[in-house]
Amino acid sequence: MKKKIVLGVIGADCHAVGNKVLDFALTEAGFEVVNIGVLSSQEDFINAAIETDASAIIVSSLYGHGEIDCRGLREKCEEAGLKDILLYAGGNLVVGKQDWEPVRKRFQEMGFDRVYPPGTPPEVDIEHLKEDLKI
Amino acid sequence: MKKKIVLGVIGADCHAVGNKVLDFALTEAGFEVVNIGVLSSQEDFINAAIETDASAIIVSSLYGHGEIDCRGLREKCEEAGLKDILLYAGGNLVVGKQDWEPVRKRFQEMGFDRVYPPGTPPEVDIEHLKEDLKI
Amino acid sequence: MELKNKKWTEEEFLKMRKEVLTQWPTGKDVDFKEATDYIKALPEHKNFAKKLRKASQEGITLAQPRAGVALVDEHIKLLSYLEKEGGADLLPNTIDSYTRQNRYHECEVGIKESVKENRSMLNGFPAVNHGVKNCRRVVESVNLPLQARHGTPDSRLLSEIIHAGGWTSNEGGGISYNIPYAKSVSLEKTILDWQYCDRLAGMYEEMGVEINREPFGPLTGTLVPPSISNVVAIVEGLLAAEQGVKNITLGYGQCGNLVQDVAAIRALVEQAGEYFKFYGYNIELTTVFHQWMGGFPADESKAFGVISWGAATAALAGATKVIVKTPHEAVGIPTMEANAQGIKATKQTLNLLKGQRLPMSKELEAEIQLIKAETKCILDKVFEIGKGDLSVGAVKAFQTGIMDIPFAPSNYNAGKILPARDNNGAVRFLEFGNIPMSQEIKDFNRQLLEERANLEGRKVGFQMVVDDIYAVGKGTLVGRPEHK
Amino acid sequence: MELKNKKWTEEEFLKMRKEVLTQWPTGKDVDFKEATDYIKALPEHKNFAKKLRKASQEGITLAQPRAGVALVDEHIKLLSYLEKEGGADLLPNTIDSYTRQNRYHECEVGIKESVKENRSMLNGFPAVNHGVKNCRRVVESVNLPLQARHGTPDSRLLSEIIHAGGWTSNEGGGISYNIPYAKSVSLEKTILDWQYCDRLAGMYEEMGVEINREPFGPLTGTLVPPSISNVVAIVEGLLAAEQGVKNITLGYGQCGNLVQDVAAIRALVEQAGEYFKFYGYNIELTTVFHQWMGGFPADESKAFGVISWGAATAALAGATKVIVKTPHEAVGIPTMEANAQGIKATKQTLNLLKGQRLPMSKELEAEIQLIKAETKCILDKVFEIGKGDLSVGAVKAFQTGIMDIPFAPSNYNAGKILPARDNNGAVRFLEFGNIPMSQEIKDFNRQLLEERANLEGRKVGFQMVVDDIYAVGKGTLVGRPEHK
Ligand code: B12
Ligand code: B12
Repeated sequence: MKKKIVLGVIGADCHAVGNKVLDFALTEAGFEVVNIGVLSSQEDFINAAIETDASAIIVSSLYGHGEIDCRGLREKCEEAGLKDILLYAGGNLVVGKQDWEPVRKRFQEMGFDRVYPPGTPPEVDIEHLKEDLKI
Repeated sequence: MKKKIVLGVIGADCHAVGNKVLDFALTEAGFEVVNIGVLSSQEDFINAAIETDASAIIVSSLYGHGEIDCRGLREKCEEAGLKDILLYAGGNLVVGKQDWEPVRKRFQEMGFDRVYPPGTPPEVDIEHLKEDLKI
Repeated sequence: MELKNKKWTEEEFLKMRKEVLTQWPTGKDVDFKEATDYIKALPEHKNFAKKLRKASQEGITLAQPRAGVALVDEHIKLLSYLEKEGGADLLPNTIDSYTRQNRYHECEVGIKESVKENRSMLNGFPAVNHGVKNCRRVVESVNLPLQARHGTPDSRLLSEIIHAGGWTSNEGGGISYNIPYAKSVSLEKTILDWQYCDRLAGMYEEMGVEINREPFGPLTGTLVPPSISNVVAIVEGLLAAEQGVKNITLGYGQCGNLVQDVAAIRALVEQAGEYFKFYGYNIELTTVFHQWMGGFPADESKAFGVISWGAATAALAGATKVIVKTPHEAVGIPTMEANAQGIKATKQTLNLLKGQRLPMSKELEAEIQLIKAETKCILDKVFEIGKGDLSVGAVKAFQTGIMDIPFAPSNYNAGKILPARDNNGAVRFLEFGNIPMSQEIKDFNRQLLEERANLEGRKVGFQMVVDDIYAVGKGTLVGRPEHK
Repeated sequence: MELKNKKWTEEEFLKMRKEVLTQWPTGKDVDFKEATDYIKALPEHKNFAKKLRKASQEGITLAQPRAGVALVDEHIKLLSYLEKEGGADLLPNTIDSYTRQNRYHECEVGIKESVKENRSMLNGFPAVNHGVKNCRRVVESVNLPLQARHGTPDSRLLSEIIHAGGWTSNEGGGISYNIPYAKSVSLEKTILDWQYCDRLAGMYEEMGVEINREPFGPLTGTLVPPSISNVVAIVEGLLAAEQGVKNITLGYGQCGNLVQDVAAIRALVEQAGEYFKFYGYNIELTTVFHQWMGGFPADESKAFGVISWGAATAALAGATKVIVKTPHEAVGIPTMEANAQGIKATKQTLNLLKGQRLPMSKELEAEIQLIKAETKCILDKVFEIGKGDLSVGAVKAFQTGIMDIPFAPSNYNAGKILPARDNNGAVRFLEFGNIPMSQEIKDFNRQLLEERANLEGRKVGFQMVVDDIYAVGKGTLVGRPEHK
C-alpha cells in the first residue's frame, strides 16, 4: 500500500510553485500525496493527517515567517493524537540569509524530525522519507 | 615660474592611458610636465629630474610590480644629489587587492613622500603638489 | 455592492470608507483633506508620478529595489542606505505577509518579537499597524518617492494609510494581487476592493494630487507567457482608469529571451494605449520591467549575472523602471548590503545602456505581432463574456479558464494552462486549457515546442515544465534534460 | 633577416631557433619531435583548437579567465579552482611582465621573493624560467586546454617552451604585442619575431598537431574604434596564415554599444574570411570577445554589471569565446575567488543567452557596413604602401600613421588619432590623424560627435576623450560633463 503524505505551505504563505513541483515529485516517487496547498494553518495540516491517516507531514515555508508559523505544531499533533507522526520542514524557513546550523537546531527543538535548507531538491526529501518510513 | 615635475611609469610597465591623462591634468593645472612615459627605469627618472632641475618625481606603477621596481629609488636620488626631491607614487602599486595601510607604510618606508591607492584622481595629486611645493 | 466596471459614486465610496477606516485602530488617523494638503506640501521630487514622467520624457530607466522590515527606525535606515549607498531612484515599502492577509494581530506579534529578538521577524513593513504618522516619518526621512509594494487582496485600509502617509504610489490590482497571492478569496471581492483603492487614487487626483498606480505585472513570476500578463495588465489598467486613476505603470516580468521580452513591453505599451484611447481614458502610461521573478541561483555571482541581464533587457526594452533583485534572492530577504549590491549592478548596467534600444527587426516585429494577437484573442472573449462589462467579464473569464495564470494558488483560477520554453528560451503555451486562441496561434506554439522536444529527444510534456522551473536556478534558461 | 610576408624556409627557421633556444637555460629542454608526440598523446579535450571548433559548431560561447601566479604549485591550484569552482571552459596562463620583456633574471628575483613572502610577487606565471617540464605539469594537472596569454614583443623562446609544454594556444602578434605593450621596440623586429612564433605553430600543424593562434584584439583596451582593431586583427591573421597557421581566433574588445559591438564581430568574421579566401589561405576562423578592457569601477557590484553586460554582448554577437574580467579588476590582480566569481557571473549570463543572437536590423546592417568600409580604407592603403607585401606595408603604415592605435605607448606609433563616444556610446573618430578614410566616413564620424557635443553644450575636444576614458569606471558609458 502507498504511504500517505500530507503536503502543504504553512501560514500566510502563497508560494505555490515549489508545492506543485513537490507534489509531482512525491507522487512520481510512489507516495500518495494529500496536498492541502498554500495558506494552510496548523489545523489544516492536522485535520488532513487525521482524515487520511497519513504517515508524514511535510511543511513548506518559503516567505520567511516559518519560524512563527511552525511553533507549537508538534504539540498540537500530539494533542490531536498524531503520536510520532513524521514532521519535515523545508523551503526558505527564516527571514534572510542566516547561518544554517542554528536554524536547523531551532526547528528540531520545535519537534521537526528533519529540517532542510533553501533549495533542497525533492530527491533528498524522498530518500529520507523512504528511510524514515522504512520503504 | 612654472614648477617642473617628472612623470613616468616605472619598470616593465606599459600602462600608458593614465600617464597621458595625468600629463594632461598636471599641465592644465599649471605645472611643466616632463613626461618620460612608460617602461622607465629608476635611472630614467633620476636623469630627467637632474636635467630639468625638477621639483618632484611622480612615479606611476599600475601592473603590480611596483614594490620591486620602486625599491632603492630614494637612495639613488640622494646619491645623484637630488636631495629632498618630492617623491610621489600611485597607480595599482602592488599585486592584488591588499589592505591599503600596510602598503602605504611600505612605500613610505621606502622614502616616498606620498603614496596613493588605486583610482586616486589627478585632482588629489595636484592639490598635494601645490601644498608641498607651497604654490 | 454589485460588481460593475463603473466609477463609484461618492456615496458608495464614503459608505465603504466608514467601514474600512474602523478595521484597525490606526484607520481613525486618516483625514483625506488634511492628507491632500500634506502631500501637496511634499517636495516635487518625492512624487512618484512626477519622477516617472521625467524619466519617461528623458527615455531613461529608473531602478527600484524591494525592501521592508518590521520596525520603523530600522526601515528608515534600510531605505536611506538603499538611496545613498545603492543609488536607488525610487523607493519601495514592501509590506509584510500578515498585513497582506489583514492579520494585524499577528503583525503585532511580529513587531514585538522583532524588538525582542533584535532582528526583523516580519518579511516586510506592517504599515497598517504603524499608521499614518509613521508612514510620514518614512517619507520625511528619505529623498525619493515612495511606493507600497505588497500582494494584498483587500488592501483598502492599507491604501488609505499609505497615501495619507505621503506614499504616492500603490502597487496591486484586483486580479494580480489575488490570483498569485491568495487561495480562497473570490475575484469578485478583490476587484471590488481594488476599485476602492483605485477610486481613492482617483479622488486624490481630483484634488490635484498625483498618485501613481501599478498593477502587479509578473503574477506568479514563473514562466508566465507575455500575453497572459499583458491581458491582466490591460484589464487592471482599464479598471483603474474607470475609477479616475490617471497615472498608470503597467508591468511585465522578464522571461529571459531578449526579443520576446522587448516585444512584450512594446506590445504592452502600444496595445494598452489603444485600449485606453478606445475607451476614452486619458492615461499617462509608463512601464515597469521586473528582473527575473522565478527561482534564482543560490550562488551570488551567478545571481549577479541574472540581475544584470534583467537590467540590460529593461534598458533595451525602454522600460520606465526596473524592479531589482538581489544576490540573496534564492536564500532569503536580503540584508541591506546585498540589496544595495543588486541596485549597484543594475544601475551600472542601466547606465552603460542609457539610450540604447533593441533595434526593430523582422524577429522583433513578428514577436510583437504574436503577443498582440494572443492578447487580443483573450481580451475579445473577456469583453464578450462580460457583455461589455470588463469587471464582470474578468470574473467570468477566470471561472471559465478564459483567463488562467500558470502555477497560481487561487481556487478561483482554472490552473489548466502550462507554459514551457522553446529552443530560444521564449515562453510558449504547452497547454492552452480554455484560453481562447486561434488555431493558427495554437499550432505555432505547439510547433515551437515540438522543435525543442525533437532537439532534446523527448516528448513535449510536464517534465519539460518542471525542468524549466528549475532551469534559471541551476544556471541555464532552457531546462534541457541532464544527459544530452 | 629582411622582413617579408613570406613563409620562412626551414633553414631560416632552424638557424634562428638555435639562437632562440640558448636565450635562457630552459631552452635546451625543447625537443620539437618529442614535443609533437607529447601533444598528440594528450587527450583531445585538452586541445585548444579542437575545443574551439566544437564550440563554433554548436554555436555556443566559451568562457576563459586570465590568471597566472609566480609559483608552479600555486598556479596549478589557481587553474584547478577556476576550472572546478569557476566553471571555466578554457584556461589561460597569464605570463608575468618581466618575462614579457625577456628579463628572466628579474623573474628569478620575483620567484624567490614569492617563496619568501609566501604570496605572488609577480603578476603572472614566468613560463620560461619554469621551463617545459613545469608547463607540462600544469597541463597534466587540469582538464581543459591551455593557452599562453601575455604581451611579449619577442616571444620566440616563450612560444617554444609553452608549446613543447603542451599548451596548444598562443596569444599575440607582431603588432598587437608591440604597440600597446612596448615603447622602443621596432615593429619590424616584432613582426619578424612573431613570424617565428607563427612558423613554429605552422610546423606543429604540419606534424599533425593542431595549434590555435590568437592575435590580441583589444590593443590598448581603451576606446579603440572597431575598424582600427579589425585592421590589426586581419593583418596579423594574414601574417600568421602565411607562416602555416591554420586555426586562428580573431579578437575584439568590447566598446559598450551593443549594435556596434555585434557589428564589429560580424564585420570581422566576414571581412577576415574574405581576405583569407582572396589570398588563398584555408583558415579555421573563430572569434574572441573581450569584456570591457578599459578602466573598471572599483565597486564590486558595479564591476559585476560591467562583466555581465560584456558576457551578454559576447553571446548576442555569437563570439566563440569571451575573456572574463573580475570584480577586482580596478584594484589589482584578482584572488582566486574573485576570479571564479567573474567566470560564474559570465557563465550564468552566457547560459541564459545560449542560442540568442542580436537579430539583423537596419541599424546593425549600417554599422557592419561602416566598420567594413573603414577597415577597407585602411587595408587598401596598407597593401598599397607595402607594394603588395603586407608585413612591409604594416611597418610603413605605422611609420606614416596610416595605422595608428589610440593611447599606445610605443614610439613606433604615430599617436595622432583620438577616439570619443557618440550619443549612443559607440566609439567614433574625433581625430583621424593620418588614417586614410573617405571624406564621407570622416564627415559621418564628425557629425555624430557634433551631435553629442550639442546635447552636452560643449565643443568636441580632448576633454570629451578624458571624460570617456573615466566614464565606465565612474559608472556610465558616455562621459557627460558633470553639470548638465
Ligand atoms: C516566485 C516567487 C514569488 C512569487 C510566488 C508565486 C506563487 N504564488 O507561487 C510571488 C511574486 C507572488 C512571490 C511573492 C512573495 N515572495 Co517570493 N519568491 C519567489 C521566488 C523568486 C521563487 C520561488 C519559486 O517558485 N521557486 C521555484 C520552486 C520550484 O522552488 P522552491 O519554491 O524553493 O521550492 C522547492 C524547495 O524549497 C523545496 N522545498 C520546499 N518545501 C520543502 C519542504 C521539504 C521538507 C523539503 C525537503 C524541501 C522543500 O522543494 C521545492 C521544490 O523543489 C523566491 C526566491 C527564489 N527561490 O529564488 C522568492 C521568495 C521565496 N519570496 C520571498 C518573499 C519575501 C515574498 C513576498 C513576501 C514578497 C516580498 N517581500 O518580496 C511575497 C510573499 C507573499 C505571501 N503571502 O506569501 C522571499 C522569502 C524570504 C525569506 N524566507 O527570507 C524569497 C526567498 C525571495 C527573497 N530572497 O526575498 N514570490
Ligand atoms: C587598460 C589596461 C591595460 C591595457 C593597457 C594599454 C596601455 N598600453 O596603456 C593592456 C590591455 C595592454 C594591459 C596590459 C596589462 N595589464 Co592592465 N589594465 C588596464 C586597466 C583595465 C585600465 C587601466 C587604465 O587605462 N585606466 C584608466 C586610467 C585613466 O586610469 P589609471 O591607469 O588607473 O591611472 C590613473 C590613476 O591610477 C592615477 N595615478 C596613476 N599614477 C599615479 C601616481 C600618483 C602619484 C597619483 C596621485 C595618481 C596616479 O591617475 C591616473 C589618471 O587618472 C587596469 C584595471 C583598471 N584600472 O580598471 C588594468 C591593470 C592595471 N592591468 C593589470 C595587469 C596585471 C596587466 C598585465 C600584466 C596583463 C595581465 N596580467 O592581465 C599587462 C601589463 C603588461 C605590462 N608590461 O605592463 C592589473 C595590475 C594588477 C595589480 N597591480 O595587481 C590591473 C589593475 C588589472 C587587474 N586587476 O588585474 N592593461
